[in-house]
Amino acid sequence: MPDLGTYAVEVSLAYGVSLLLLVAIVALSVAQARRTKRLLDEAEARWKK
Amino acid sequence: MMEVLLRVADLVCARGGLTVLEGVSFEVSSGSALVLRGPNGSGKTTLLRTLAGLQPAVAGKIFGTDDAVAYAGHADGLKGTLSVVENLTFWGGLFGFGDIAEALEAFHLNDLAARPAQSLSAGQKRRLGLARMLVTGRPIWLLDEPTVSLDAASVELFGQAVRRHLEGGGVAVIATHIDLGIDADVLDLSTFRASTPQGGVFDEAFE
Amino acid sequence: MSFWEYANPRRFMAFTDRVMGPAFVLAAVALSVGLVWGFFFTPNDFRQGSTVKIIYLHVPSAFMAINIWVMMLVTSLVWLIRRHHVSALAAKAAAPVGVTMTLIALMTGAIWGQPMWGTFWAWDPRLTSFLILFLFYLGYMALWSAIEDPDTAADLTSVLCLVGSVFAFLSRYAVNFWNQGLHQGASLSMDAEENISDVFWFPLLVCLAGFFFLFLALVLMRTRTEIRKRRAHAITLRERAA
Amino acid sequence: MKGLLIRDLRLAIRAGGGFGLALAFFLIVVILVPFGVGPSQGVLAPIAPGVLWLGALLACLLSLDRIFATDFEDGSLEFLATAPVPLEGVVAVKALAHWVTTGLPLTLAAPLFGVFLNLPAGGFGWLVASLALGTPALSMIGAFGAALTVGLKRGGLLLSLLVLPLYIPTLIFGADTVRRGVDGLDAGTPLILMTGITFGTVALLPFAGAAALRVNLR
Repeated sequence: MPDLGTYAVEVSLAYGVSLLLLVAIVALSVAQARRTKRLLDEAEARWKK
Repeated sequence: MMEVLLRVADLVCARGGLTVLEGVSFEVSSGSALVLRGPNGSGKTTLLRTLAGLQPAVAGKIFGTDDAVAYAGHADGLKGTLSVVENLTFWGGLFGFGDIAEALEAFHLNDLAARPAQSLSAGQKRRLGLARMLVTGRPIWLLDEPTVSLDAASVELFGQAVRRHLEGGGVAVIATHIDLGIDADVLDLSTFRASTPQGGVFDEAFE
Repeated sequence: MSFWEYANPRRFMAFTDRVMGPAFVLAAVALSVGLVWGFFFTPNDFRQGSTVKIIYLHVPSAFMAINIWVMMLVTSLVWLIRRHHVSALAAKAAAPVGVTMTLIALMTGAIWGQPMWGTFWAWDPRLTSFLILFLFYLGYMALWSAIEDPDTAADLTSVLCLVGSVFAFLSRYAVNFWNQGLHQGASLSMDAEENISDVFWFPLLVCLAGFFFLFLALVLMRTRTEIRKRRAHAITLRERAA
Repeated sequence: MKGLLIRDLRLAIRAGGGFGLALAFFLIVVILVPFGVGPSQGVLAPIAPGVLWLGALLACLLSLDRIFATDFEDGSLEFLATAPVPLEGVVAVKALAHWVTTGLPLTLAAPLFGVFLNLPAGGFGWLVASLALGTPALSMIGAFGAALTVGLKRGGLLLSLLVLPLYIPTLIFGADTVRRGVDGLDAGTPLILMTGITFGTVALLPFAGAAALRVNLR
């Protein structure tokens, strides 16, 4: 582990929250993509019948 | 042959992204009227708004409507705190058409002239709303269900006003279900219902 | 096959099917390599100590926050001029990613500046302009969600994006003018990357690439989701009409 | 177009709310500040320029959503759209009518309210000048925002979220003009910059506003 010195808390906080936000936006996008795809497949199935 | 004031060639209109009418073509020559018929939702209002230029047509051509149209929708466009005269004078001034006496006379509004519009009954407000058409001096009238909340006497008044407008060489396209006592050819919009109402680009399936 | 062919949803979906996977992989690789390299294998700065490591997050996210708004501006123009639905939906899809990048930039900037300013927020002109950009993103997304009809929403948000860009630009310089009065500029100005030696520079470039590919992958996925939403919406409309 | 302005002003007077509402709100905001930050002159004087400008800005914001909403609801906007009058002109006249009923009275009343906040003597002239040249921009940007959100549900709330960020440059330069005027520094620069923004908005935003109106009338 690198010697973060006196600002260890700040640097790790910055990295922690940033990665959290990145993971959040990716997770949100993937979830929305899946839900919409499912809804579309259902709608198309209904429409083709 | 009377001069054709309004011509529409295979017009396509949409509402909320869905095509409602397609292939609409007709001509209205000066001095004649056209009544639009069809069940609710068949696109009467959509067609009138497209003719009035409030809504762009999806396809097709409209001739004769630039600066020549007066459109009366369901709302009367009146300001409650202004008097009858003030309302009419405002609209007259905006359309560059001076006298409002003829409009007041045509709809028997003379005795209500000084009253604020908010104190009028629904029927009187509707008469004032229609009186606005006279004040615009525009040849083409587009009227959407004009006789709503009008009693028989007022409907007769309205019929006379339209007849006088036609005699003066004007044109009227009216969406209505009741007979106005004027000879007008009828256009049934259900014949122009969009066969497969496409939603445009998002229509083909691509899964 | 001109570029505008991809404006057709069907072709866009087919094309992005092949591109999205690799984009995510590239993003993951570049991000992990860049961040690990920057975090573990670069020395601390003699003046700032280890807080210099924050540039690997702050500079790329700040860079992306601004450029995503520019991308939204371009796609809004394309929608207004050529009426390509995919372009308007791409703008709508990019906004949440832009807001996330702005948040990261704000947060890392505040933490990075803290040792120097003594407080987490000292209204530094550059950071403040990101706060303003954040407000513009919020307004843009709020307008999208407030309108039902998709075409009306696309038109109005495009107009807002155009006008908003002019005012965002004006705010950027108004903030500089306004802050001169308070205290002289921060000793280490935010655009530290000018005076960065090579050892910091390369990992930063890799991180920048990582953030860019992440944005690309996310906006492609979100645009596809918007297209599917529009498709489902079109179907329900036709069911109601039939 | 003149007829439209006269009609709107007459409506504002008849409705009674027009002039008084914005002024009353501005007065209340200014009076509330000392209760919040304490009455001591040492505290009030330095923040007086900013508070006066913020009060004027929020007072303008208050009456924005009525600019097009009433005409949209009663059908006048549709009739205006088919009238031989450019929609851009309608947006400009509506902004002007809003300015006359809110911006102008605020500018005239500001010095009086400045007294409440112990605004130093040097600031009064600059306060009136900056408000006189700045509030037209607030009305024009507001009219654009109103055109964007006319017809939307909960449009009023959304309107402030859209319009406030657009007010930032005008607010910064306006308040800075008064602050520099108070300190005796050269207040001309921020005033000129703000006036430039005002001319820019008055010249360009009617087109954006008209485009938004056309979309909302569809």
